[in-house]
Amino acid sequence: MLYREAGQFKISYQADSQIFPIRQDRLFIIAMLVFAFFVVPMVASPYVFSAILIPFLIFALAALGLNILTGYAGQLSLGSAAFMAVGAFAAYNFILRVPGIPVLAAFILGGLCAAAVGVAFGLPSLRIRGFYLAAATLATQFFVVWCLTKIGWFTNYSSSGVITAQRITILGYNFDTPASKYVLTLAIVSVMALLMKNMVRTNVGRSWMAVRDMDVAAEVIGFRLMRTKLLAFAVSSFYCGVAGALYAYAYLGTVEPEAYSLDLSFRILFMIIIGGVGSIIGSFFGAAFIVLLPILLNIIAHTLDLPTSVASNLELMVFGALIIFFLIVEPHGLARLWQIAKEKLRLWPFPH
Amino acid sequence: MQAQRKIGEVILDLRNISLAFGGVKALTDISFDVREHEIRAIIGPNGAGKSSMLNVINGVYRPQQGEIVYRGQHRKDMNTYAAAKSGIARTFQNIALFKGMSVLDNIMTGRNLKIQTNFLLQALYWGPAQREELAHRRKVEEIIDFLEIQHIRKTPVSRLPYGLQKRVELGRALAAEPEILLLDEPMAGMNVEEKQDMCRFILDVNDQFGTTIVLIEHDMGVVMDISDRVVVLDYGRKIGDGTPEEVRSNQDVINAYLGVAH
Amino acid sequence: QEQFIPILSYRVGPYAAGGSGFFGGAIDYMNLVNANGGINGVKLKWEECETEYNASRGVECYERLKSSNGGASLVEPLATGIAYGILDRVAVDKVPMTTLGYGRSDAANGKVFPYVFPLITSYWNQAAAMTAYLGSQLGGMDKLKGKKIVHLYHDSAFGKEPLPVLEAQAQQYGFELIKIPVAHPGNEQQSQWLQIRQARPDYVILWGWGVMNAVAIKTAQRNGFPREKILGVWWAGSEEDTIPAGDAAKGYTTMTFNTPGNYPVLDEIRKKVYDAGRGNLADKNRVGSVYHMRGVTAGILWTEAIRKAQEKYGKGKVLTGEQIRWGFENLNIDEARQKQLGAFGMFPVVKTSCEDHEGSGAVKVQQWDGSKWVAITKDWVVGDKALTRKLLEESSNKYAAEKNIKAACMD
Amino acid sequence: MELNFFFEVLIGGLLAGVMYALVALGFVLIYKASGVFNFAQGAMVFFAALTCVGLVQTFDLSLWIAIPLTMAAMVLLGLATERIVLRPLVNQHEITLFMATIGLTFFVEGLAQLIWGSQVRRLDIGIEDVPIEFLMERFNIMVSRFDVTAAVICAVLVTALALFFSKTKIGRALRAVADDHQAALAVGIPLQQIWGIVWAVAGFVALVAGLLWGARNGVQFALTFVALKALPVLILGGFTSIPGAIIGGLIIGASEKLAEVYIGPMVGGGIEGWFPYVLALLFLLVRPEGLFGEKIIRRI
Amino acid sequence: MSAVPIASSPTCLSVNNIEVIYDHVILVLKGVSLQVPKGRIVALLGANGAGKSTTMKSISTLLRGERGEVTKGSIEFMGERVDQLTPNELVKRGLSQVMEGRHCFAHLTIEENLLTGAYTRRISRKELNDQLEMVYTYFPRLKQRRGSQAGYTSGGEQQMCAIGRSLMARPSMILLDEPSMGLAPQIVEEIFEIVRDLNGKEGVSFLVAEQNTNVALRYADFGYILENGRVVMEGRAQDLAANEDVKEFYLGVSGAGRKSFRDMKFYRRRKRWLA
Ligand SMILES: Nc1ncnc2c1ncn2[C@@H]1O[C@H](COP(=O)(O)OP(=O)(O)OP(=O)(O)O)[C@@H](O)[C@H]1O
Ligand SMILES: Nc1ncnc2c1ncn2[C@@H]1O[C@H](COP(=O)(O)OP(=O)(O)OP(=O)(O)O)[C@@H](O)[C@H]1O
Ligand SMILES: [Mg+2]
Ligand SMILES: [Mg+2]
Repeated sequence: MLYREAGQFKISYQADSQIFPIRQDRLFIIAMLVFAFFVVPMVASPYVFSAILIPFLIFALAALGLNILTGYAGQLSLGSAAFMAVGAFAAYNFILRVPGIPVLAAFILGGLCAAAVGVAFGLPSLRIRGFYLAAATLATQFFVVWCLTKIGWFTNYSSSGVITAQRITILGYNFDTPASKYVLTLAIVSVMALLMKNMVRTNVGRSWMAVRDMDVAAEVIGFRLMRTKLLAFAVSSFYCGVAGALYAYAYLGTVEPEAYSLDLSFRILFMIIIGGVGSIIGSFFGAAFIVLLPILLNIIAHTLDLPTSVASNLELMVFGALIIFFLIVEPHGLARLWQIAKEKLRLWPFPH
Repeated sequence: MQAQRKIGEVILDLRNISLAFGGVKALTDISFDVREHEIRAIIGPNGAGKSSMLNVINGVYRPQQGEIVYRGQHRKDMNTYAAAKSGIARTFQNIALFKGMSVLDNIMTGRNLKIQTNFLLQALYWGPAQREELAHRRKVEEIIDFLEIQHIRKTPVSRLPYGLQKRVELGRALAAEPEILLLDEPMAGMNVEEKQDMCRFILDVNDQFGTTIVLIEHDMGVVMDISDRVVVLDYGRKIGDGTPEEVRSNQDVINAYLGVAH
Repeated sequence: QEQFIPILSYRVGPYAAGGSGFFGGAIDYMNLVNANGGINGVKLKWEECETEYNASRGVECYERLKSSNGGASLVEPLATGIAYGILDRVAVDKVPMTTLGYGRSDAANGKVFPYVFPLITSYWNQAAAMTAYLGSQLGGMDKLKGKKIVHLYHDSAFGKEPLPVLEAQAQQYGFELIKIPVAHPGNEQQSQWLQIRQARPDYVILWGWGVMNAVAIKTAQRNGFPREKILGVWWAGSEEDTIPAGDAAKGYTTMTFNTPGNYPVLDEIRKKVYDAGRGNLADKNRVGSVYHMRGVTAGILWTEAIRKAQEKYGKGKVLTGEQIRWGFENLNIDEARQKQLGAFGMFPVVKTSCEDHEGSGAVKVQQWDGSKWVAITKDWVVGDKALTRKLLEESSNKYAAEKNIKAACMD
Repeated sequence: MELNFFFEVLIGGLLAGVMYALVALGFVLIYKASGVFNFAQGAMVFFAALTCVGLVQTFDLSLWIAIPLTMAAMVLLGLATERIVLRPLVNQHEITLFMATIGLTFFVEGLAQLIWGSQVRRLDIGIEDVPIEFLMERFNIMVSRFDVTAAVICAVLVTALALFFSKTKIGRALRAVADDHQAALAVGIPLQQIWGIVWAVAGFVALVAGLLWGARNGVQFALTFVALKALPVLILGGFTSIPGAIIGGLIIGASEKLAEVYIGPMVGGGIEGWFPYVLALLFLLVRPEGLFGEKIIRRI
Repeated sequence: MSAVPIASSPTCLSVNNIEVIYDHVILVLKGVSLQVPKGRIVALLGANGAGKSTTMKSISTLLRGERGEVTKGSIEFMGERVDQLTPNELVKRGLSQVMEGRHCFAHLTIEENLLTGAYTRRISRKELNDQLEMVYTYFPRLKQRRGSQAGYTSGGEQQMCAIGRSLMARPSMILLDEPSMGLAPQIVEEIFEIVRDLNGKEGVSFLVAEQNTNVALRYADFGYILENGRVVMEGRAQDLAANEDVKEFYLGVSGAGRKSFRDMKFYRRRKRWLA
């Protein structure tokens, strides 16, 4: 009975409204953060930083963003990459055109631009629902990328349509090593995850979930559909926008608009579905799954020494099969699996 | 007991309401009023238009004809937001809880119109936002206590049995501290004992907070026992209106709905 | 003693056909080198990583492999997105990156991009060569005046890359340039070809990618546009582009930087690699196909760079990426060397320097005869290099300014 | 001349639209039957075409033998999907099912290339892709013979399917299943069989689409992308309507070509990627469930 | 508690000591056993959340779709184990369920809903129409609304539709989950009359989960009372109806006769058979 809440009584609502009401959870998350902020930077290799951890965190952030929209507010979207692109290109232009602007401010402004675009493309969601909306959000995806390729101003008239992220300097410190970029990304992602947790446990979050679960009833209770949905689009796009900026600045460095392709949108969608729709921790699980699994499969295929074309195709097949497998085991995603594991642990060693 | 309760003036008056869906006439020229603090029941056979009536009152449906007078304000129709804002809350016949949320969160949604802080403060969960959240939480806990559902506070509502879901839904409506509470078959699917509990809740709300209640129910025992006045619908028309005794002895009502008296 | 080369290949997904051909060719050549005893005794070793043509997977592959097996000698992703994703990293990690015939045209400026090598030819030089070829077809550059040329392009950074050159030349020579984009992936082009039919151009430059090429050729046929008047970029000039178009492709022309045909080096690969059961392609008949030959060319350039670097840093030694960079910057594969390699005329003479990481800029034009490609220009075609040089300087200096890089040669 | 050109564009667009509709049809069938948005439809088109060509080229079979063999493979694929993927996921949220079909997409794509390799192949089904001379000479309007044939095949297919699903009790059962898996089970509708049938039929449609598109563009991975062209058709026509797929296809095809030709040059062209989606979106604003889709019922 | 010997007639359905777990962790039924003799009406009573619907769903094997699992025990229908059958096979064998909460096919019209009920039967158009007419005579209201989409009909109409739909299958046994919910009183009576009618004329067996204990015990032959996932009482319907505790808690009558709902002064702590 390692994991047990018995004996932990809450004497105030404040205590009960904590983010992690159970002590073990709290300790666990603190340990995780300490580990991530202090231990990892000392032990991890540059490969781990720049090829695994940084993309993992950025994807997790984008997944958080999509989760706000799809998981919490129930609006299925296939356009997350487009919002990421807006964030990245806007941040690039802010830094380029506003001399002396702090990088973080540019990221935030980039996020805000993404939020504005999100609101514009969120308007149809007032009438359109479900897969119709999902397919319609593809309009965002294609339109935004098209605009970025078409309008030279966005890319500072670079002949190839490619932008090169400027250096990240905050208060005179240069974030140019993988480890420092990792710490920066981690800090941003942690703060934004915390903000999101706060949102979903207060009225905004409840309004989103209400609209998701039953919009007519939500309306009757006094939530305003338009406002709620658009706010969800805005906040979600903001998260995606910041993730997109990080994708350009902390991860790739040089990007073309096509980097924010439909493919990327889909990958982010996979993350939230595999991780758990409507779950914050699920976004992290999902991102880890989608980032790590192909690498793992690739390494396994290598050790098996298969002919390369066979190996590549097998990787793809196993990847697909594993997705299906996990969905069958737990349709609500890894987050639910995690929760069930905890519940089992709570009962362990006595079943029921 | 009845004598102690003060039944006030008419606060909601429905005049000549007609509502049709394509060819289906759900309501035809219906007028009735609701007085402050009373328990007003609507009864009638299945498909008579009872739920549609409630939907008209809180703006889910827009009647083609008629007028709604609420607290002196004349309107052609309501809209849901205005209705909620002006103190009309309701429960639904086919439970309309937010399935993915816990009981506590569901009831908290009922308080949304009372929340002042904006989402930025909430995201920071800082100062006023936190205080406000906790204040509402306290209020909601009172309701949870009142409805005796403490033990399922954190359970996702989709896992609850039907009867408890109905109770949670009542809690959500109560959380808004409404002036008028519209209840659509709150006791369907409950056994006698649970119905007794539910009646108790309704009566207490009515007594303690002075909430006006409009109630749809098929259990005549309940309707006759707790309501002050009853309106009877049949095929979208009003066929009776009055105190339970009057209605019970109305021949039209007996023919259309009650059949032999129980 | 092994020199390690990471292979960031893609063998699944939409570009798998090209990927397997190219990387197959490169690996075949490396196998051949090893079969012949390596580079002065240093054997080549490689490890493949599937990128799916996807930037973030490519970056991961690069990061994973760059320091394994004693460190990467060089890297070639054959994908624009991945090349951009590791552009900054290769400079930090000191791993030379080749981008054969794609990527940033301005990366030929070694002062700004010391670790990037767009070998043989960049998009800009190719575009310039195209106008040069079209001019020669008409009987002189002055004949271009008043002609109409359609630039039918994949609507992306890739398709827009040659525009500065083509636009400048349109002005210079007085031809009309009509730009018609095709949205990705380009599996439907009826409207574009109707536009072309209406414009009645003299030539169509097909700057296409993937399925877009075959569809363009087929749609040209059904709209009655002569294939001989279509001139494709080299990404539109492989068997993969013409075979699906069937008979419609007969007569279609494209640029190429390999002269189609057979070469001793290919025979050697067939004999020493395939007959020994170590061939990389499942289908031996693909040896000598366009992508395969391009892969072999890449293999030759890589090994020659290593060989060159060994001359400076010690024969028979395993070198670092930094040392090999020098090799790439001082390549000199002249005709004599090509003959020794059994690849005479297979690709143009390559001579690089710090200012010129491209090393050539010469291309040929090939035509599909219904079953195979044949070269239709005897000599290598070179366009207006002064123009491209000017553009290149401008663009790379802008990049240097944005990035705060001091342009300078390394040694 | 101008008018001629307009008609040329229009006809070209309409015919292209029919080709899109063919792919959209596969989506409709499965959505109708299970409420599942089958992302794998594109992969199935690819798989079918590749298998067919693979059989022809590798084993030197005639096309007429390869087609039934491929059909058998598609039926097997459909049945296996039902058994392995769908059955354990009965009554789950639509997003979960959607995701499962994405997993299926990867699997099928990998499988296809594992068996047949990644080479681009040519498929000749004996219909020439050249302008119809008669129209060319008389009106100077370019209409491809191939496209017209494809349109006829598509029309036959749509009619047959529409009849099949409206005249048999399976049609009604399908709609029931799509509404409520659990209740459909309770009344004794054999979900397994129904899904098996529908996936097999969708496989057949994928085969037809694969053959036609493959003959047009070559059999290659990019066939999976035609699904992207089918989506706007689908939302415009409505997810649940077979005739909707055709009408949607015609509208999308025609307007996309007209827009590219007449609006494109004004904004720099290449708008075919997003224009159909924006158009479909505008339609949706008026009719949120597409032109012929079933109205979403929201009642409390 | 002593088990009351239930019946001498052959059992139609027997549930033996089943245990049900939802979501791998939530144990809901803790060993439920019950028998439905052939041609009899058995009522399943119990408070909210007692596990009535779960029992029903385990019988009709619909649990799987809700991530529930029967982990112990067995279920036999007509002497054969049916736990592993698909619902479709069960319906074919004559066991049909009316699910709690209506579950009409929202986009189908009332008539189409009814017709899907006959999916498993191979009958002529004419027979089908007769069958349809029969349902319409039971529920005239449905005939009026036959052309409307079920999603737009009123709650009670949907309930009638759900019941009518399962009658279309002509089952030999019906599981009715809260048939009276949301129905007007005289319709409730009518439904139970229909039950009695089918039972009497065609020998259809019934297992009825019902909150309206009063009516249920009036029409049923036997009854089981479920609490917290366990059977706490079983016996003949009359015996149950006469039991003091049942009277008090399920029928709302005590020694002094029926009490008014208005006069309930306290939320009553019920006496439980099980702590
Ligand atoms: N949105 C709608 N569209 C079409 N018809 C509707 C709609 N809402 C209600 N109706 C019809 O109006 C009539 C009245 O429905 P309503 O739900 O008000 O009945 P009710 O009195 O609540 O019945 P019950 O007691 O069965 O709940 C019904 O015949 C119903 O089919
Ligand atoms: N899908 C589910 N997941 C988890 N728990 C469930 C689920 N369905 C039911 N339960 C739990 O199982 C228990 C029994 O529920 P069930 O629906 O069988 O009760 P019931 O007797 O039919 O009640 P009611 O009279 O309210 O319909 C309840 O405590 C409920 O919370
Ligand atoms: Mg009602
Ligand atoms: Mg129940």
